[in-house]
Amino acid sequence: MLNRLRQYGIFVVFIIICLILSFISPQFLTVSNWTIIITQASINALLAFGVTFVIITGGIDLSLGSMVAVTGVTAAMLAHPDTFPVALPIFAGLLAGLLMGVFNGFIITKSKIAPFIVTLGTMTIGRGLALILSKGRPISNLSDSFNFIGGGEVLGIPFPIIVLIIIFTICSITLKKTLLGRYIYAVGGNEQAARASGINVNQVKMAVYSISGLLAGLAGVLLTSRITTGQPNAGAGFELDAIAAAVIGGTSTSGGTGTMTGTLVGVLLIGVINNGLDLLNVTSYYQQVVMGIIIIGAVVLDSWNQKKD
Amino acid sequence: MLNRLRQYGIFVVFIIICLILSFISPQFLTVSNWTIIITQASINALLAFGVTFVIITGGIDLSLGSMVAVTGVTAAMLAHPDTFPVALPIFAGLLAGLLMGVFNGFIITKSKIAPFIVTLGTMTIGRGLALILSKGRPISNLSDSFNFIGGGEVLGIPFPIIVLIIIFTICSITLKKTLLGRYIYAVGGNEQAARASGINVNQVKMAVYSISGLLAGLAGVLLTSRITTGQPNAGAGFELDAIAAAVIGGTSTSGGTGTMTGTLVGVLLIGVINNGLDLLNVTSYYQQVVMGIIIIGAVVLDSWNQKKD
Amino acid sequence: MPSNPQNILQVQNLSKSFLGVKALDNIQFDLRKGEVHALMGENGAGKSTFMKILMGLLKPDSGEIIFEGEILKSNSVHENLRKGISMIHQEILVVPELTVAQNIFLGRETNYRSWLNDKAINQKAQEILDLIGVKINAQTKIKNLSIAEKQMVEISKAISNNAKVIIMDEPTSALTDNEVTMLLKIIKDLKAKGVAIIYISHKMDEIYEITDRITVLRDGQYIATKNTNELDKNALIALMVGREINDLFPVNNSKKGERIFSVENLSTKGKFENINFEIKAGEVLGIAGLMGAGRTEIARAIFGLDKYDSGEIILKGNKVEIKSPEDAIRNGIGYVSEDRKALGFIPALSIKDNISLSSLANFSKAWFVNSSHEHEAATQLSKDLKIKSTSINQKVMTLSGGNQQKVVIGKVLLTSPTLVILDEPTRGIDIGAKFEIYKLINQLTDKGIAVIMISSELPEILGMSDRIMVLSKGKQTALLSKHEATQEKIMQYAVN
Amino acid sequence: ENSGDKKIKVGVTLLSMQNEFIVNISDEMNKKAEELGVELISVDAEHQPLKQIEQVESFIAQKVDVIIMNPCEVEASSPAVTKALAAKIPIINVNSATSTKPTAFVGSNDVESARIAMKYIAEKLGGKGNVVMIHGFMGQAAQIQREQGAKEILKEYPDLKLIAHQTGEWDRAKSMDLMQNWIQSYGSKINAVFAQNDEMGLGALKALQDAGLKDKVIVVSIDAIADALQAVKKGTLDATVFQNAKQQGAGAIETAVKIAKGQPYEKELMIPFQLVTKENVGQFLK
Ligand SMILES: Nc1ncnc2c1ncn2[C@@H]1O[C@H](COP(=O)(O)OP(=O)(O)OP(=O)(O)O)[C@@H](O)[C@H]1O
Ligand SMILES: Nc1ncnc2c1ncn2[C@@H]1O[C@H](COP(=O)(O)OP(=O)(O)OP(=O)(O)O)[C@@H](O)[C@H]1O
Ligand SMILES: [Mg+2]
Ligand SMILES: [Mg+2]
Repeated sequence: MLNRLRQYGIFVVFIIICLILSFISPQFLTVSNWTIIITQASINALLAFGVTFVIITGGIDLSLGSMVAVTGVTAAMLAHPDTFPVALPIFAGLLAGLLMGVFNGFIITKSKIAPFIVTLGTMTIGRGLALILSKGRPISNLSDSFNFIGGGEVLGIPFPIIVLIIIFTICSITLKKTLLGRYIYAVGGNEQAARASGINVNQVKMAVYSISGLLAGLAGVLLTSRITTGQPNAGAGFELDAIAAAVIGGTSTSGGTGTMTGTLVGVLLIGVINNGLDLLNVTSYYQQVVMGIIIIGAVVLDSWNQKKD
Repeated sequence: MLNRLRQYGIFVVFIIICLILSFISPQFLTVSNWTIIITQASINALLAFGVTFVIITGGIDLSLGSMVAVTGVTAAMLAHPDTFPVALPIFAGLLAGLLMGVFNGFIITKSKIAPFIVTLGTMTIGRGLALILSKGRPISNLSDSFNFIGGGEVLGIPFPIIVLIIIFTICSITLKKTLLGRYIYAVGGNEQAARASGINVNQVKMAVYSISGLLAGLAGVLLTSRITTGQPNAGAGFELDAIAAAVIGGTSTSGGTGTMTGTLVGVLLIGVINNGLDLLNVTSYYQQVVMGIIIIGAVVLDSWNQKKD
Repeated sequence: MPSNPQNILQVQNLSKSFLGVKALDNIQFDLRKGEVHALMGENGAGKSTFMKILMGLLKPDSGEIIFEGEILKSNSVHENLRKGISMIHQEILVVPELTVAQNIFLGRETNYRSWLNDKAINQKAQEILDLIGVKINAQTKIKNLSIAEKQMVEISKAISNNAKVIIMDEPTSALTDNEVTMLLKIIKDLKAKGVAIIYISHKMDEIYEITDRITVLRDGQYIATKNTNELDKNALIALMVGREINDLFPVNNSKKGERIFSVENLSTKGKFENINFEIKAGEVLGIAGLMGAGRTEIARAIFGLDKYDSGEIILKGNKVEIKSPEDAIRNGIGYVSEDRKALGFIPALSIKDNISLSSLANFSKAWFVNSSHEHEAATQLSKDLKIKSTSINQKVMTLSGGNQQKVVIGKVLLTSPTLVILDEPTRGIDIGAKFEIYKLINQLTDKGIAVIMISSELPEILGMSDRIMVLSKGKQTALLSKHEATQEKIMQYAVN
Repeated sequence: ENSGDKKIKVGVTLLSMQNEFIVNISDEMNKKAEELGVELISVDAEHQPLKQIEQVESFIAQKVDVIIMNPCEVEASSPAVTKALAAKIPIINVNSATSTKPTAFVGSNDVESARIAMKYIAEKLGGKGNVVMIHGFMGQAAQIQREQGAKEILKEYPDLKLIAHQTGEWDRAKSMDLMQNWIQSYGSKINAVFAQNDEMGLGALKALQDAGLKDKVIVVSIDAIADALQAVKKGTLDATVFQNAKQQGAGAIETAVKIAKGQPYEKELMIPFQLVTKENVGQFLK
């Protein structure tokens, strides 16, 4: 048990931060506040889950934020009331994300170029595409059924939280229990060994970038629905938050290790800090400083924790 | 000769793009235009040179843009006319950059945390610091002698170009001819083996992050002087341009390979595309798409070029 | 050439070149059902390249591979594994973060349902390990294993595939005698079941013990295929090297000098306890023991790669604190690791850059490297060590395994050490080059350098050492002089 | 009725604390809040509408008395208004509007600012000439509205040609680079520059000065930040458009207090823009 806890060192750090916050701020440990924290974290979570797969294979995906914009705009364009059933904008958003992911995967596997530069290129292209599609203007006036996805509740639970739980479960099982999951670890751990074991390394890479794109598409749809507008400049910088969450949660940027639970903790940690700093009314400039220090500090604590055998 | 050219595949791509641009736009191949291209590229160049060292060791530095802001603001605060000699703001800017670089290096070597997450933390902290220092407002009304650095000319050559040439020469020699340079390649090529060969790996890492910080400081001073203001939100996203330039120029994100000449070509390639798209008055939405495609395309072409034996 | 129905595998006119250099030139080869076929040749002869092509890891420039009467067209690893070809790779290919069982079944998990079933895999893997007789828990992560244990995992993996053809590229180079014996027995069993095996090794006795036929390559050329029992050792060496080599161990007449190095009560919990020895200038101290006996751990501690708990290291009468390899090298200690890929060299750097890496400061004025001196020294050493390369600017990652080893030794030599620790120095080195390395050891001792040689090859230990320390489970069980030591005695102390 | 002894609590979410003009509004709010004894919780939405909505959600959870929002976007920030109103917490938009009507509005219409700026250019050039426009960050509300205002005026003057427009991302260095490149391709063909904020206007100005072209080109921008006022005073920047941060910030707090105390308040407090030129710059310089 103690060993397991240590393994999830960041989880301990997370608990400590929560305890501290609940002492300083009486609002922190309320159901309504946690509903907000988790709802707010849901979009970052989807992106972080996707990029966790990618990072475990030793890659990276910088195009997440742009994919959110493209897919959000795509969905919004088809979500005008009474034109199409709500399934269409959702489907279109997911498809757009998937296609961008496939594009990333295709270039990365065919050309052997570093994922960093490929997805940096897609990031720029995607931002341009979102602006072209929307003619540079937010797309609003979306149907109520579409807006329900991000704003609605089921049995009192906000829909984004439900999506979060479902996607977390799927991603977690994929990573732990399926062949794909095993191959993702193998490719990231030692690509040559994976190849020598007959694993189709390119297929695995295609899969992770496609998943990352698909989940970015879902995040884009959710975001658009939540702000009831398709924003061409939405999602800027989201990739860094998502990657930070994964790495804070123990996914190594050199590949081969990482878990979905860890990433979830990373996502919540970032969410809790954001929320806590706002609750405590820390001035925005200092918020950034504190945020940076806590991120570094949390990972440092975690690494010390792990070193003590 | 042919072999050497092939080795610098990206250089060939660069020449081709220049040729195309000079056919489409009569202004492209003029001395005045190239003076502008290089002057504009100089800040990205300084950052890219610094980050090339870092990337060769297998690391990354995401805090470049924030360091530009902090150092620029620091310099501006001390560059008011008639208060101090011009050496002071310059020195202070460089020192601020160096200190932030040392901080990065210290955390990375002491804690063994991925440079990605450490410098992401510093990026956030730095942005906050710049805002705190400047109280969120641009600092202007700088002395003429300070503004000369970015705006002045020596023998008709803009000062930033002179700085670029000097720093390029120093960095290039450091990488190719010095102990440190060799050790940088060794650490990035195989860290464990480098350690077992008696190299003080931590010292080498400290050195590269410090250099990166110092050069970011220089870039910050140059930028502040060029726009005659210390801007707390300057430099946002600069890190991505600098890393892109290094990678386009052949530095591998997994460490161990890269040259300063390659990075310089990468910097100029980005600069030429930016300039060309403006000259041709390509709409800004499409500019981003074209930029992304050219970046990916250039690296793809380069990798094909190299594969043909 | 019509394909022979007896042949499970046939290769015709296979060629492959790297950057214009021919690694394989028109190779012919055939493999019969149930035979053990040795592939012999010097370092860099092209053996591994050939095998990687057979396995589908490299694409040939030209030539045909016929497996069970059919031309292998797509030649992908996946296909070949499925068709029944498996391979033990020279450079151990494992995924460090996965467990032993997960590695053994990597790429073949579907045999155990579409959801992963680690329980079944663990059980099955443990059975295989037990069957082979390796004491490894199937559920430990690979990164916690020693290199020898990793090698055993690779062997288990190849064997458990129910393959019709198993390629073994230097499977014993990281093993001690015990495991080698185990492996040879396994090979005999496989052979009895009709499995065909291609066996690559630089260890002659193994070749003569188990192989039926021998094919020799030299400089990427096919030289000959002979029945093992019709080809004596000297003739084989002549085919491989193109000349004759008679003595295996050169005579060593080095003068022994003063005691220059000693270790007192060196201990690290769980690794080794109370190690005591001393060594004189010009002396060779051999360290023998079974896999996991702690030999490498002692070397790592002395060289500053690991911390030790207690004890003293005394160099030339002074107690020294060695906290890092940097300290060790400064104090005149050199170390050639058993795991050259992880600790030995920088793959993307050239031969020259690797050789000079540990002594670069000596080739530098202020901060600048004096490249002409460096070039000279590296060229000379590369010549002395007979490193096979196009130039000293060739990247070390493109060298054959044996030549990589020579580069690593070269790097240590250039630091002008007073004590050199060689951990499995001839691992993966061909017979000609082995002789060169032995001569080199003698040259070292002639210069008054002390040598600690850790080796799992008893003949080598016996042939080269002045004194022999035997370890068993981290404890020092014997310190024998050259005259008292015999193979049997060492084994007795080692299993103690 | 809110008791007088309990401090009024106001949640403020601002577009971006990296924008000098917004920082000015924020400062005025703090000043006024102190004066009136109001407790302010001030947060930065960093240009992200989603973040802004979340901040408002969190204000609702904290049960603040009034919310003041400086919206990131017309549409995308609207759900925040809906949510606040649904939770029966009054919400005031400051500086710019959302499509959903809030309890009260204090600010000005961005479209108008660009009209004023472009009109000035048109009149200076006698309705004839070549203009370049430097956009803010594409897709942001201010960029869209300022573009709209400028284009309305351009339509009125058919001989005024927009020969190039491009984004400078609100950034001085970026717009300086852009202007340098334009000078290469258009040279002395450019008669006027309209930059959607002062930062970019000053960048363009610097590029023109360096190229020795300033005398021939009119440069106009928006916001009247300190640097821009100085430049207008020196006569280098031809004009800027003043937006009254003081009135917007103080007005918002005053309205909030009135609402909280149940006093009558103005539903729409429009604060007019003013053109600043060399002639009248004195009254804007402190
Ligand atoms: N990727 C590569 N690029 C360039 N040259 C290579 C590459 N791989 C192998 N070579 C060259 O091909 C030749 C054959 O190498 P190979 O590894 O097949 O030798 P080997 O017979 O297995 O030697 P050893 O006994 O040392 O393992 C060598 O000269 C080597 O330098
Ligand atoms: N990285 C590691 N983590 C945990 N245990 C290890 C590690 N490396 C080695 N060991 C264990 O330490 C013990 C000593 O190993 P060591 O490598 O020193 O043995 P050795 O005598 O050199 O044998 P060989 O080199 O042939 O494996 C073994 O039980 C081994 O499994
Ligand atoms: Mg080999
Ligand atoms: Mg060993």
